[in-house]
Amino acid sequence: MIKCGVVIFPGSNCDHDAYHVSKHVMDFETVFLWHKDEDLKGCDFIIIPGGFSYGDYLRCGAIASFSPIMKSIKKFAMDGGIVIGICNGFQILLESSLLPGALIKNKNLKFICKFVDIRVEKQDTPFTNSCTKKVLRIPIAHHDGCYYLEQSELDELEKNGQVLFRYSTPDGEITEEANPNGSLNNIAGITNREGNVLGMMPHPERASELILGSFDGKMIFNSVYNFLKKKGNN
Amino acid sequence: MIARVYVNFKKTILDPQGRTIKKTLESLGYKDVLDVRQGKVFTLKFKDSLSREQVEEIIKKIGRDVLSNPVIEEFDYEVVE
Amino acid sequence: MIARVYVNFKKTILDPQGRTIKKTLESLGYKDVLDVRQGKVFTLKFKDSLSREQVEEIIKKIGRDVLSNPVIEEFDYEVVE
Amino acid sequence: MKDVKITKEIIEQHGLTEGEYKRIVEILGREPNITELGIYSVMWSEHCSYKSSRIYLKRLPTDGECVIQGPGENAGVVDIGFNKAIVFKIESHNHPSFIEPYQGAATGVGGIVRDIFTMGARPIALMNSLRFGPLSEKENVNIMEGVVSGIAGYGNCLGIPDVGGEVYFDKSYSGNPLVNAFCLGIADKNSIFYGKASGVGNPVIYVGSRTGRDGIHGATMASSEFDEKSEEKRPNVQVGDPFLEKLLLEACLEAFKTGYVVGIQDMGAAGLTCSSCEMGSRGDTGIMIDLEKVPLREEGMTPYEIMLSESQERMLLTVEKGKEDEIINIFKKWDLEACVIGEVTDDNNLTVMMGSDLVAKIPNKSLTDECPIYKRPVKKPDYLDEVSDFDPNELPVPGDLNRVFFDMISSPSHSSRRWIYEQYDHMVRTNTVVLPGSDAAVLRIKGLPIFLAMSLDGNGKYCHFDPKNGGKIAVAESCRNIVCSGGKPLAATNCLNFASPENPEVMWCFSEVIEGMREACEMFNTPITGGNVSFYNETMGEGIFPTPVIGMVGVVRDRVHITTAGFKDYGDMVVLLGKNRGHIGASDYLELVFGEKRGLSPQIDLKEEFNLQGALYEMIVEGYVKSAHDCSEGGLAITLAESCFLSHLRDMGVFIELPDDLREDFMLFGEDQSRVVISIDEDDFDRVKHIAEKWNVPISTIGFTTKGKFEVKVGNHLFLYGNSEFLRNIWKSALDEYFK
Ligand SMILES: Nc1ncnc2c1ncn2[C@@H]1O[C@H](COP(=O)(O)OP(=O)(O)O)[C@@H](O)[C@H]1O
Ligand SMILES: [Mg+2]
Repeated sequence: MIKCGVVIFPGSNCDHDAYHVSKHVMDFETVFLWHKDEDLKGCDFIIIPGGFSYGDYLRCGAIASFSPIMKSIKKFAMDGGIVIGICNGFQILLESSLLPGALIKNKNLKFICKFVDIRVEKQDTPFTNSCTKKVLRIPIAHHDGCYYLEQSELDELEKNGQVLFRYSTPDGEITEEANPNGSLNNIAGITNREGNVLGMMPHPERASELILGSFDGKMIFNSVYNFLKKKGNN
Repeated sequence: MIARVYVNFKKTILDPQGRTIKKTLESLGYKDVLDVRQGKVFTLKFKDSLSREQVEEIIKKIGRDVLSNPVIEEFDYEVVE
Repeated sequence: MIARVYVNFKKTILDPQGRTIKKTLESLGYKDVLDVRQGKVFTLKFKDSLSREQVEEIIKKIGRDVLSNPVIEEFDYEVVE
Repeated sequence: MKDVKITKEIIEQHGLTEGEYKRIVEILGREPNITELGIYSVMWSEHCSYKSSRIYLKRLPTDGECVIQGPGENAGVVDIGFNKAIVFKIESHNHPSFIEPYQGAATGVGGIVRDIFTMGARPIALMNSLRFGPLSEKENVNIMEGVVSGIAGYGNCLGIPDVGGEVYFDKSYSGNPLVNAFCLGIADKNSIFYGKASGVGNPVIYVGSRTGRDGIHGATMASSEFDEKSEEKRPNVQVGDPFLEKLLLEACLEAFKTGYVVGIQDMGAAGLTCSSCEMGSRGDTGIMIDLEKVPLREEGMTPYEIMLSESQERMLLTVEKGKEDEIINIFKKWDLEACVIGEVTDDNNLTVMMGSDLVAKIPNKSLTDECPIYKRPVKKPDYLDEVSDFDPNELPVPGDLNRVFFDMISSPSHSSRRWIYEQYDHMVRTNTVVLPGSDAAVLRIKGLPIFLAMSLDGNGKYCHFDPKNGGKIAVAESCRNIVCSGGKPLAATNCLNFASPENPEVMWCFSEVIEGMREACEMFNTPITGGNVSFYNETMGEGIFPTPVIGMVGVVRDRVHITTAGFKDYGDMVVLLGKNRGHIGASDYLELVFGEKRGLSPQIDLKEEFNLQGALYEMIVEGYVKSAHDCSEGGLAITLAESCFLSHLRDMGVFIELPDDLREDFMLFGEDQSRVVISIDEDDFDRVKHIAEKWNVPISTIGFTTKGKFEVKVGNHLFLYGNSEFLRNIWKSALDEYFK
């Protein structure tokens, strides 16, 4: 059985949502991981959930990146462990340098909560191998989601195929109007170079049950399941 | 001892808040303001027993490691009193 | 001409960000930092043709009316160059 | 400070009357000192004591089978079966939001959320009801922008979805914005906590933010009108720390699980004073606290300041003796400060020490239950005698009704509220099944088969032009919104926003509104479990419309009952339930086209409304209703438009033919009550008709949904027409234009 760990920082608020999907929708063995601990409890897969860790004070995700649990997660990631950072979790991964770049304020300077469409850029990854659709409908809910990286590094990121999701129209077109927050190249989610760490602004855990209007997000968790199963982890 | 640490976006980064304020000023008739950038200022109070050098040393560390994000920001400081 | 306007919470007003940063520094071992307050700094660029007095006059107005919220904040400025 | 002499001026500054002061001296058997005077002044302020409203509030029905806790506690508690209870309440933060829109609204959310988790419930939903002056004035735009981002800033950080609300614009709210925040939580029925101090000798624990000089006299401020001097009151604004509140929330819920918490109350208005005397009073005990033990943010604070501070994010707990360390450790785990500051006593006093000095000793109940109560003079306002003189038939019919319609859907009053609710995280906790935009929000409760529906409603203009009828409509409409969503109304909370109670005309309206609410609540069997009164909403003698806001909660029994306002498929039959009367008095149409606020508001017949809701509910349960949306402001035209715009199909349209037995503009924009537009499969019409007839509800087929065009005829004439997608885009983004 696959074991998933959901990290709780002070101010995390999508922790229960991630736990719910992992445990009740995906049927993974699921545990919470406390930020002050270093023990990852033998998890195969870590979710850093959304929310406002430390109130988003200083910079989103900054203070959380200093926590004991992040030390262990860094090590886990270096060893090829699967990590997903969602929204604030993405910000934490950036502040921890597990992923390149930064997220700054949305171009309209407001919090935005709504469903958006994101295009899947690559199918052969631990996070997208079971995406049966090219464009996923998943909500965003953030104030600081505008992805930024210096041009040369951005080119590198693109060249390496590290961009996994882009804001698009429902038909998969990449347009300015489809970009809710001003992210460079419409970037909604990226992986590290090795491809085992994903950071994304949209919330797949909010779109994993039909009753919530979309279950496209579940394809991402399904992909992780397939990947880990093939790896022989169960 | 009291010191201030200033954190600003790097010049190459578009500063959406600064731009919005610039626009507001313009619409209010302040046409002589050519550019606005918004940054953060941290006012830090240190133990009095520290020397100026010690304070600067600490600031250099926390300025880089904690108070700014080198991917997008740069920092600067001054010891005030 | 370039000027900086500093906007901070009034002394008596709670500064939750500053408080949280202070705690973080403490937990990272920076025990010599006794207090942190977080504010904003605006860097304004003015038309070169303006005199220093003119710049100060503008700043005094926009500092109060636009850049700060007098109910909870106070501002301060310096002409840099 | 201790030696401050109590003069006439000081008594007056504290908002106490001569008579009230005399009473204090009587109760104490001596002159109060300044700290005691301060304590009395806040507890006897209108805001805390409800001294002008109590006698009227008693008239509201508060009992019902489902009610576990009615008014009097931090929030009402209602049984929803399955061993679960919901805890909810609404509260105003009007005055602070005018002074500092962002922080005022933010701390309003913070306060109501504390009221909910104090009771042992996990907050799962927020809603907000807002009133602003017209957006044609920049100041109102700024206030609205600040208020909305303040609500967003606080609620989003806490991770409680803000799932709905309402907003109105009117001149009477210029300088008097209303910000009412609603919160609902869920708890195990058997572990509800109360604000009671019991068990003599039990320690009293202070938790949360340190006490600073913020908001001293906030409660007395909320009880006086604004004048030029309010500028001076400004330094007392409180800044909220939603992060700290989130920690408090999690820590308190964890502490409750130990079973050692005896009583708990948050420190809201009147801070430490209010929480300590109310807990003692409810528990029939006393509380002794030592101010030297209270964590302070500033140096040199006096007992007066500490007792009256309204610093946010603080709680007071009483716990079992000997278990204090276990509780304190839980708070420490969440990086919170907690310490013992006193204990429960048996003398029914609030005793305040500063180290070994006694600084105040006051009988508890004299601050709470036994505060002064007033029966203020009432007088029916003169203008009400003239409202019915209005003959709408004298108004000319506008040449271009399509233009009127277009202006309406692009006006702040009738355009989409998307600009507001997109700033709120309305999906966090993954329970929001019906997102904002429809008549009521619907939430699932993980693990239970039932769903919760909730809605906020209240039309101040209707109340202004007929207070009693307006009170009825507020309740009826909120119930109707629940039924349109597939639920059965269960219970309600209310926030009563009025001008000065010292004005007899205001008090008369207050009394009438309550009477209307009472009748309606009885008709729909929806007890009121709590709420809030906000008086003195006036600036320079100009008062707001009498504005009750009802927060209604209902239960949807089955997933398949969930119904939304948007049309579902092209070619469905559009059916109107209820009768068109063409009532145009006090309508938005009248105001928009003729610039007039006049006439009696639309009358409601509660029995007729009851039947309508009964019929609609039965149709929904039988599975015939594909969409349902009620008629409210803007009339049929707006209802039909919204059902198109809210469809998941962007080019959803309608072809409608209305009878010409009424003047066309009255038919299209009249605001008659007790009407709902539903869409059904044509094949179901006979069965739907049968149900309507059984309930004695008028029913008529008015058209069909179509693809691409919005078309409404009255008689043979096509009055409203346009490309649906185009209209929808106008409607969707009209509000944004004001904030660019
Ligand atoms: N202040 C607000 N915050 C969040 N949602 C709001 C607000 N105002 C209105 N809404 C949402 O917009 C929709 C339309 O509101 P309204 O016209 O008041 O509905 P109704 O007339 O059915 O009561 C509702 O879903 C409501 O919840
Ligand atoms: Mg409605």
